[in-house]
Amino acid sequence: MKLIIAAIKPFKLEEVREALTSIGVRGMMVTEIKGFGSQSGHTEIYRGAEYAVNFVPKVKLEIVVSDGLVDQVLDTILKTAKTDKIGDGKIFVLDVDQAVRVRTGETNDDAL
Amino acid sequence: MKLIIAAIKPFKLEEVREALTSIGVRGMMVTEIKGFGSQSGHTEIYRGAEYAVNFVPKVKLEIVVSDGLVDQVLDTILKTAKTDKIGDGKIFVLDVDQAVRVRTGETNDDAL
Amino acid sequence: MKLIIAAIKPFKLEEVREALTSIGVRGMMVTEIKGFGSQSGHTEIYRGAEYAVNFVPKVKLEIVVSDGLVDQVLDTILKTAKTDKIGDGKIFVLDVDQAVRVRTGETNDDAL
Amino acid sequence: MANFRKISGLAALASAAALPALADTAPAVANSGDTAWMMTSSALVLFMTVPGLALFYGGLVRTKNMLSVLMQCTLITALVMVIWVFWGYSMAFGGGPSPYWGGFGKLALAGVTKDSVSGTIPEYVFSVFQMTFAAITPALIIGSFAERIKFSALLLFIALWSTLVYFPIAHMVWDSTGLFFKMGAMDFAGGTVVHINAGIAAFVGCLMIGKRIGFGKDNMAPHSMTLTMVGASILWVGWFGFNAGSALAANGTAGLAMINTFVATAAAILSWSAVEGMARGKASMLGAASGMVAGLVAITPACGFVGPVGAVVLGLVVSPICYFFVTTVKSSFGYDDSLDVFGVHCIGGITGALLTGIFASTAFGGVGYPDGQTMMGQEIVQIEAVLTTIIWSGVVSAILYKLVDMVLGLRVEADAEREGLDLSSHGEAAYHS
Amino acid sequence: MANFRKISGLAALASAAALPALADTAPAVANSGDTAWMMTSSALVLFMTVPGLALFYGGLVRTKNMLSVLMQCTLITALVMVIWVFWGYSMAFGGGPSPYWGGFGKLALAGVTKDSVSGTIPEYVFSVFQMTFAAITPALIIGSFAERIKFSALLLFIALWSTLVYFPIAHMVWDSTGLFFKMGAMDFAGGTVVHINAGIAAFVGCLMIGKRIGFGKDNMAPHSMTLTMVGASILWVGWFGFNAGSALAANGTAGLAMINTFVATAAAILSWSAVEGMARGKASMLGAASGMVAGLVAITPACGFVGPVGAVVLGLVVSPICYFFVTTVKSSFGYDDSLDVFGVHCIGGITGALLTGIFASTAFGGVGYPDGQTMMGQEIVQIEAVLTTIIWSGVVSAILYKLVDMVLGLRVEADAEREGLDLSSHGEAAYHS
Amino acid sequence: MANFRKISGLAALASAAALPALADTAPAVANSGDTAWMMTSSALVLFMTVPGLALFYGGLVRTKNMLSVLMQCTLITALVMVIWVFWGYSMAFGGGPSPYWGGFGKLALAGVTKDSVSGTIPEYVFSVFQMTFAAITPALIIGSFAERIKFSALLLFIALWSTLVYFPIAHMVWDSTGLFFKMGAMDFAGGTVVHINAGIAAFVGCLMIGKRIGFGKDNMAPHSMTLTMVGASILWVGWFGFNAGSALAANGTAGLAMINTFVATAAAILSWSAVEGMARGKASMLGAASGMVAGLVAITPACGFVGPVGAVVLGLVVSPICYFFVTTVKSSFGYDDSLDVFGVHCIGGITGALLTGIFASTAFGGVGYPDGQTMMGQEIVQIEAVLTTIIWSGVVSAILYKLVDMVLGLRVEADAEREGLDLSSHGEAAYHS
Ligand SMILES: Nc1ncnc2c1ncn2[C@@H]1O[C@H](COP(=O)(O)OP(=O)(O)O)[C@@H](O)[C@H]1O
Ligand SMILES: Nc1ncnc2c1ncn2[C@@H]1O[C@H](COP(=O)(O)OP(=O)(O)O)[C@@H](O)[C@H]1O
Ligand SMILES: Nc1ncnc2c1ncn2[C@@H]1O[C@H](COP(=O)(O)OP(=O)(O)O)[C@@H](O)[C@H]1O
Repeated sequence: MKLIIAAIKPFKLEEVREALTSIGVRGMMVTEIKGFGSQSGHTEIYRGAEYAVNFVPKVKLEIVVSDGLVDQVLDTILKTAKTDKIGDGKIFVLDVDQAVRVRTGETNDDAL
Repeated sequence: MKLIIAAIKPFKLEEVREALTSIGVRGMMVTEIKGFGSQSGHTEIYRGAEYAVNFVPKVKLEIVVSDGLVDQVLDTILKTAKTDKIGDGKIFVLDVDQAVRVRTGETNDDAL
Repeated sequence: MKLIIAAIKPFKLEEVREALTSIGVRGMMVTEIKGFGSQSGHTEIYRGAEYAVNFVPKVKLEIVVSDGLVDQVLDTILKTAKTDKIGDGKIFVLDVDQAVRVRTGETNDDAL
Repeated sequence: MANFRKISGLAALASAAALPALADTAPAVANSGDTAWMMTSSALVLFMTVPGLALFYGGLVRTKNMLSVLMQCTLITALVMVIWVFWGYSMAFGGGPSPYWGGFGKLALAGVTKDSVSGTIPEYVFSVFQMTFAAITPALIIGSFAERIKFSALLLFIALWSTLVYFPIAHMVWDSTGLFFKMGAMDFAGGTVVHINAGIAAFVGCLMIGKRIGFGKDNMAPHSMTLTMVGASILWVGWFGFNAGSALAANGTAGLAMINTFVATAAAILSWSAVEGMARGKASMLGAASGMVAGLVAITPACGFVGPVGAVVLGLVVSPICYFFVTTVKSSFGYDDSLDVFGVHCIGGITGALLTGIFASTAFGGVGYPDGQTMMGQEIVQIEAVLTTIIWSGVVSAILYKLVDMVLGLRVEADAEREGLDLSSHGEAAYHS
Repeated sequence: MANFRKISGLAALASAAALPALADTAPAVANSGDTAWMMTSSALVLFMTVPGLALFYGGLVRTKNMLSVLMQCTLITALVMVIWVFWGYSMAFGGGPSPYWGGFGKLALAGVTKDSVSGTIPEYVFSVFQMTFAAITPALIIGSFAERIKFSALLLFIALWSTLVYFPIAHMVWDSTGLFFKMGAMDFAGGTVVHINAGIAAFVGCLMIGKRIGFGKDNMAPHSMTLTMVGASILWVGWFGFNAGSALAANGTAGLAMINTFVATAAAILSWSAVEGMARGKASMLGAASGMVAGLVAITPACGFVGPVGAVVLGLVVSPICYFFVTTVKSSFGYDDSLDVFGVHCIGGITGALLTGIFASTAFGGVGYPDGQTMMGQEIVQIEAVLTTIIWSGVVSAILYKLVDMVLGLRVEADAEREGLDLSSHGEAAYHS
Repeated sequence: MANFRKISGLAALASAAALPALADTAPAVANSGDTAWMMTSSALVLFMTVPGLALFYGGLVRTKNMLSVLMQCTLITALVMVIWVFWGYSMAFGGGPSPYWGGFGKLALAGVTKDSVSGTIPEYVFSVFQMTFAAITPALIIGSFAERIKFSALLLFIALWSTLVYFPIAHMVWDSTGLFFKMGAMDFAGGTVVHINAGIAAFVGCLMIGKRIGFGKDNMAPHSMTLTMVGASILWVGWFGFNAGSALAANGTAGLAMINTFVATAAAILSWSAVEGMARGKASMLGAASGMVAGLVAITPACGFVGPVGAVVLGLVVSPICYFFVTTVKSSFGYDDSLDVFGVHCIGGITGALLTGIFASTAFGGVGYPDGQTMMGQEIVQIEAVLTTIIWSGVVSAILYKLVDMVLGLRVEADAEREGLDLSSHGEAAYHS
């Protein structure tokens, strides 16, 4: 199994989730994060005090899938999250040792 | 060392944290996330506009423990987070290369 | 490539980010988390109801870097995030299989 | 309200002096200044309820139950106002001779026109002012069983409670044929009819409905102390309509009620904060807000009768008493009065009612007692009024809770409670990012 | 406002009676009670706009557009008030003989001093009261195209719209030489000039500006239903200034307007919640808040003419109608009236205007029609006034939108809309943690 | 307030005319309309402080310090009100002959009863109205050293400051035996005594307490611009009580003060937004809110003396001046006046005080000067009053800060500051999810 971590633009979340569901992904964890990268942030000025906000709002997806599904998931995210503008995001893949479903105690691929 | 990632129901957090403490876990990172899985979300209607909220509030625990503690941690989470209802959550285990404690510079098992 | 996960004190975020940028880190994901560790929380009392808040606000950084940069990143975080007080945080290093940049499809080190 | 006139003949002097001849010879015409003040006061009492009380209570619950509190306050207000027009006003002030209720003479405001005058103000304005009291009182109750009550059951309970508890007691206190009025009970702006009345109904309610799931274990800290502070402040501002408005005129008595409502509250804020500072080393915003409300509650019956220094003392005294109830007493007995309606409104109201009988003495700078009455005698009257209210409201409320429980069920399912009432009862969430 | 006097001679009775002799023999002096009430009313109407309306609308948009809504309400208020001083007051109430506008006789408030009196109040107070109406009306419009309008374009549009639509229609309705006034249209507090007028301009606006990006697809749930409820409550409280203030005096008519504003609103809250309860099984806070506003809108033209029971019926009726428009009609036609200005203000206003003509009948407890007028005759007048307003406001608004679009562009860039107007138009964020 | 009467004999005309004969022959009786307005005004000024000012300031600090700001406003209000009853009223208006203070004749409100009358209103109402001014003025100060002051030290400082600075200066300005009053200084509603006075004390405070940790480095953006806007709006609404209430009657002068308070503020909103639009391309909500407050501050001394067009000009002028101070001047000198009390209240107050002397001229549509006074002469008086206030308040404040620092320490520990005052000083958090 692999853990796929993807940072994407927030307004793409629904689209990506739907696309992933349609290829058989059955679960994920979604976190609102502040992204730092080549996409620059913005400046806010409050009565003369200037604050450079270097972070850009992003959404992080964490998805554990069986090895066989990894490429398809990558493809799907690449296609749906893309706007061709800077800041579209990154995807990382890590190895997962074990997975367990709390409710049933099922493990590994059965738990996904 | 292993990184244990668990998505659980928010109201179980305190119970799980206590149980883990009692078996010797000394640290963790807790994040509020939106979970997607077989547990379905809900629908909100605002003056006729219907919004399907597909995500369910969950809490994600990230715990790094020495290899010897992994099974006990899994067991403990499985036991305490369980309500036997859909959406109880998942646990994933990943391998960790290194760990360092910022304050002292201690590394690996000493850092946990 | 490695994924470096660091839990640090929130008010150190800007300093750490700047220091990392200066050694060539070009991206990261930042999440506000609740940390649990040896640093103790606080107690709030509301009209006689006492709530022990066991969690301390922390910021979690997730940074994927090429293998060559790992040590430098660790050093930099260790130096800048340190206040010598309890709760300064932890750093964990995990192995990353793949990385992809959504916008361009570039992979691995090119994607970082 | 009106009853301060009878009691001493002092209170209404200033305003009465303004139109003595007129009153007998010409048809009564409303005084524009008094009318202006009473319309302002009526708007202020609505402001107390929505959004004042709604925010004060709403800030204290968890995020997932915020809208349920706002909805309960809003719908109770709406429901009681419509009831008021049809039978509430009549049952309280319908002009009937009974000491217990006003009869059905003014159902649907029969006979009231824009030329009807009550005292020196249009009767519509009098009716509206009283209506706002009828709306806020039951809304106070919800705090004790917040986060677990079933919405439909609440509305049914309130419709019954207003009819069988509030209107009769309002009649007893404020109508010149009313029981307490005739006894000479001093309750300037409604310490008994509003605060003790709602407070005891709330207490019975939280006992009968039971504790929240997770009570004493989960973190149930207020989701927004900011909103609670805003709500408390709005209560304070609106309370001038409540208290000074109860003079039913813009005169010296209203001015006295106003200064007392300022300074008793200020004193109660200080003393709650001081007690907290001593007990736990820090004064909290919730403490200050609680002191604010406790002070307002305590000065309510007293505001037109005591002097400003007496009001300060009253304020200083009430906070420690309420503090003791919401901390020590509540935790010893273990009932789950979620937002401390009993500890603040009932106990604060009783404190105020009893001290009114003392500080009203001219010896303490008050306006004095009705002719022939002594401090001791007045205290007995005060106690009688308090006890009667507690018993009437307590018993009838218990019966009504039982009844509603049998018909609809008082409490939501455990899962709905855990998910939060906003989603489970109202299908929406208070906040989205 | 002023026109209720002419219509029946009834409304102003109480206040007029107070100074008949004086009025002829001595220079007019303001009545302190009426002045007190009208100053209070003016402050209340400002309160309705900032923060009332701003919060009601602001809570309904997404976080990223919160400040844009607050800014639009604030700057429109500021802009219209300055315009009012220079030419608005004169165009509406300048004393000219035209049925369509007031002329330039009072540009920059020429001739008005602190001793000038209008009716029983200082002319400054009359001018201020009217000014607050002029400010809130255009602010109502922004709800229909919230989350996408260009800020500079909006301000230009509003400056033109106030001048060419609001001031003339205000003159027509409330000045004794005005078109509708002479026709005998019954519009106590501005159902046509405020709500229908703004509602139709809003409708045209959202059609011409187009839908929001992601409309019907993205989750556009209100970012804070709490703030929306607070805003709606403030609207209710402030609306007493609006409606009862429109009596221009603190008298029985004001009292009637006040009780109606209470109970029609209460009834509309109940009926919106009931409809929702039946349609989707749950009553929502947004529903109750919508019912609140719908009830307030509907009672606005009627409040000084109908009786309290008529007001309750009016309130019960208006909510289902508006509900039908904001749900079924809007989704059938697919226009993106973001915050339902058309469905609530225009439709609610029309409902109120037409039912005023019916419930004003003494048969239904109302104050009756002008001498010689029948219910049918009055209804025709009401319809004429409504249609004239819809056409005038609709057509001129369309032209002005087009004009502003050509000059400045009405809409922000897609990226700016996606990022949110707070950052892209105002360079700040509403919340930081 | 009271002093406008003496200055020109113009201002009080309308109200005075109403009861000339009466005043000499019969015992004074309060006028119900004036009383209604002054009670409303008093409630409005409390509303300005809690929750108005508390939210305006609270929204501007970081989440972790929110409750500390709310607590400081609340406890200062409570503390000053209790002090007011015991010695404040007497020190300011005790009837003593000194130009510097009122003596001890009315300690604990000795001799004041509900039949006492001051002008045309009950003395209790006069006292209450003045009390609300005494409460808001010190609360203004806290903005300059927000996020780092020690709570106990603040309360001690305020108790001393009110006693040694506020009460004396209030006496000088508003009592007929007062220094500035006799000089003929024109300060209708308290530009000197409230805004310059608090502004300079705040300035001295932030210099003596020092900068916040992280100042100029950390992101200290407002945690809720929404709440700041709500607070500013409430300030505007409440300010009608402050300004129009300072006429102490519901008459034409109050009407003048009211219209000026509307339009100067509107103009200042526009000009601040315009300056920002030119300087950074975008108008921000914080800018509009700042302009709102700056306009209100500037019109405060002028509102009963200048005409509406003069008020608009005053509003247009004040914002760019304050903008220059809160941006350029503050950053050049590098002091940490957290919420710009100096830049907005002190500078705005000085601008208003000086321009009052000019725009009061009948040549500019104002009510004119006291008999025999010229514009130049008046300006000199204005400058004297401003300078005396700055020196008195500045010097005494500095001494008091020093004293309190020695006794209790003015500032919290660095760790407590970093954790936030809510947890470290009050043991609670503003928000929980
Ligand atoms: N090395 C990295 N490690 C972790 N996250 C990264 C890294 N680089 C980028 N990210 C995430 O991806 C997001 C998009 O990256 P950015 O460099 O802004 O745009 P692009 O991928 O189009 O070049 C960032 O906001 C950040 O959240
Ligand atoms: N494949 C997955 N990858 C990551 N997280 C998952 C995955 N599947 C489920 N989760 C997380 O676990 C939570 C519970 O899963 P769900 O499928 O709803 O219930 P259950 O585990 O009882 O079948 C989800 O809300 C999600 O946060
Ligand atoms: N075993 C662990 N797994 C994951 N996160 C940890 C672990 N131990 C500590 N942390 C994180 O590091 C933070 C600091 O740790 P703590 O034990 O409080 O202080 P210190 O590192 O100075 O001993 C914690 O708040 C938590 O977020």
